[in-house]
Amino acid sequence: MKISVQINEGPYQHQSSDSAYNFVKAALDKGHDIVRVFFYHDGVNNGTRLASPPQDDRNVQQRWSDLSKEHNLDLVICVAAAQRRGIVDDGEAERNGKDATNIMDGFHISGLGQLIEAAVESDRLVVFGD
Amino acid sequence: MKISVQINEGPYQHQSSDSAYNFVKAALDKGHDIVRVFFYHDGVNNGTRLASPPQDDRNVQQRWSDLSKEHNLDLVICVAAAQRRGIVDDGEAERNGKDATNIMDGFHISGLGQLIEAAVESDRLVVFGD
Amino acid sequence: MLHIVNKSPFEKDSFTSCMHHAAADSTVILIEDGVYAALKGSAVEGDLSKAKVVALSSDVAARGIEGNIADGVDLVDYAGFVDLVTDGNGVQSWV
Amino acid sequence: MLHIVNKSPFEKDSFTSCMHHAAADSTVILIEDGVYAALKGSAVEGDLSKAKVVALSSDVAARGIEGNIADGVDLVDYAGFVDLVTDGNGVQSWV
Amino acid sequence: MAGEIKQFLYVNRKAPYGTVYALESLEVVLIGAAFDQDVRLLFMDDGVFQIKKDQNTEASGLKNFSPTYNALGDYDVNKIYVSKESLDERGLTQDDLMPLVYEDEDDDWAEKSSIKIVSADEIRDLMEGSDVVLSF
Amino acid sequence: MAGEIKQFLYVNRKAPYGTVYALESLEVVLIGAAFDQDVRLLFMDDGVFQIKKDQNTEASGLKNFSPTYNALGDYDVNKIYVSKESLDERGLTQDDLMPLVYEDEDDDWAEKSSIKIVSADEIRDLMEGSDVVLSF
Repeated sequence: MKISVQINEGPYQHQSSDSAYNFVKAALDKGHDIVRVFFYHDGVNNGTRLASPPQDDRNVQQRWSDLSKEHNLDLVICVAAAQRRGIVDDGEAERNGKDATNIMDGFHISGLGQLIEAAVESDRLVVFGD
Repeated sequence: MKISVQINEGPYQHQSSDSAYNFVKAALDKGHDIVRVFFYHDGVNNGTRLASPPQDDRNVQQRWSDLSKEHNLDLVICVAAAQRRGIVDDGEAERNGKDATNIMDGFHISGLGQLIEAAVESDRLVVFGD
Repeated sequence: MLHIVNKSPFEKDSFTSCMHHAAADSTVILIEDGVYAALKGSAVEGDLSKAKVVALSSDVAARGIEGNIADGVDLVDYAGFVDLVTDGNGVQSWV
Repeated sequence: MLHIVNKSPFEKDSFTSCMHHAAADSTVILIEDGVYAALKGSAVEGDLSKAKVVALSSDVAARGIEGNIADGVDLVDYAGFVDLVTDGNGVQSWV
Repeated sequence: MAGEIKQFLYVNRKAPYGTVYALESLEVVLIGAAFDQDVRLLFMDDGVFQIKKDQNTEASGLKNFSPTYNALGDYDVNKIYVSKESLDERGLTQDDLMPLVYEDEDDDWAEKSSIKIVSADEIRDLMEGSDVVLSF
Repeated sequence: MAGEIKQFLYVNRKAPYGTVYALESLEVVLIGAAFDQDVRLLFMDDGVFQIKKDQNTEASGLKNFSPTYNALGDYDVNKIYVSKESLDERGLTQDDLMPLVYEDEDDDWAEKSSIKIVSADEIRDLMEGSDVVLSF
């Protein structure tokens, strides 16, 4: 079955990113097709490569990147939400005159239409939030 | 009177940073001494210089930086919380092998002891959170 | 319809609102802090009979309440969570 | 003691818990979504008599409820909020 | 999938300003209106506060996005449901809400109210009849 | 200010794991223990879940930080108050909590419980008697 996932909260502060990650892994294990993982609201903060969480804890941001490579996952960060919160790729840095980027490998920034499209094209959209 | 402020949430997602900013401005206007503004939990995300919020909205992150310059405010970001979430200055980038920084001018990263010290040295500690 | 509740019923209104609006033949899965709604002898235990309620086993274990779960609430793992999402005719999160 | 409540009493438990635990001679200031606790004719209006309750005027105005505030709840601006913090003997946020 | 029309339901349960969900949910609705789907908006629990009239953010420094709800009719988003129980619990009536309207092209562009006050049973039916539920 | 002893009260009202506040609050308590202040911890509302016994995060992938509460006694943090009403409402008793203890240096290092179950009135007095209230 085609499934998309929306994540509304950032890493660590809320469990939503952890829950979504475990859910996506279990869905992949069952052979389902994950159409897209859409990061909205503070969820965009999952896409930073600048975090260094404690060694004895999970690395929420890195796990998504790794899972994306392993399963060719489409991890989309909402551009409007990212601009408010400071998640930046090369294109955004150039457009907005920023001197650095912080996006993690495997994530890409795109528009809200990607969320609607995922909802239309998937059999299920599962929202993880606060 | 000596006042310190703690902010537990990031910009835009919650109003806490807005409320704290308005409170600090009003306290300064009344001649009170703001000992420290301590950014904890997702509050550390107020300290990024990479955001580009919409032109018709307030710039939450930039406002803190500007207020800090105007009043020589001590804006402290908790290092442990910042490491989980990816707020990085030059020292943290070097220590953790990161290829970029995103901290905003006027903020600095330090330990949790700065929160306790502020609480001890201030007459009031006001917490703004979720 | 599968309803997902992720907040404690003592802290937020999502569980109460969900149980008030869910169809009697729907399933409610409690995840994250939502699993506290499954506590035996709690002030909200009466709501559990309004629909079929299950709780995510890993979140129940994390919170140490495996021995405190009300009768009639089944535990499912993430694979079971996925099955509940793909079964039935839709899913709604009470965020 | 000044108590600060910033969440809607319909969504979260902080207002109810605050009013249950605050001393009768303390002041409670409603800010952010907490101002909804001051609504006239709401299901929680009865709690307003348990302590002195004020609401932050800018948050009341933002939410368009200036005409819906219960009798006895005074509005203060941020300058008044600062005065409430520095008066009295301490401050507690019900985050 | 092209051409398939799905029943979208946006469930708005959160107050505006205290958190960003109401604002960023509205941004989704506006973008989503460009897709040819059947869109319904439900305001329940604290979500009913999103369409309270008289919002004025001047003194707060926040952005007042409430006028945008008035534009929903122009985007063909005109099925707006509001929980009666949620209004009652908050001491509100429909008179406290913004008068959201649309022009009915099937009725000589007559201006009609987009708002329908609904019971808990009607909310249940709305949810059960949806293909996609977006929760904010 | 040097030498002044303040009454610190940590008010813990949130459940663990669903949000990070409990974990990061505990980090503040541990750092704060190095300052010579009078420290009290209050667990009320969903905060009582923080010290529920038998926490096991293995299957969730989360970090189990509950063992750290056992170390509080070693940091001279041994005034731990728990709301009776909050336990009751959740169907819990003190037997459901971790047996947090400390060694009393004034009583030949006898092991004693750090936990005191308190009423709403006692919570009111705790709050009113505090110089600094840190809320998580």
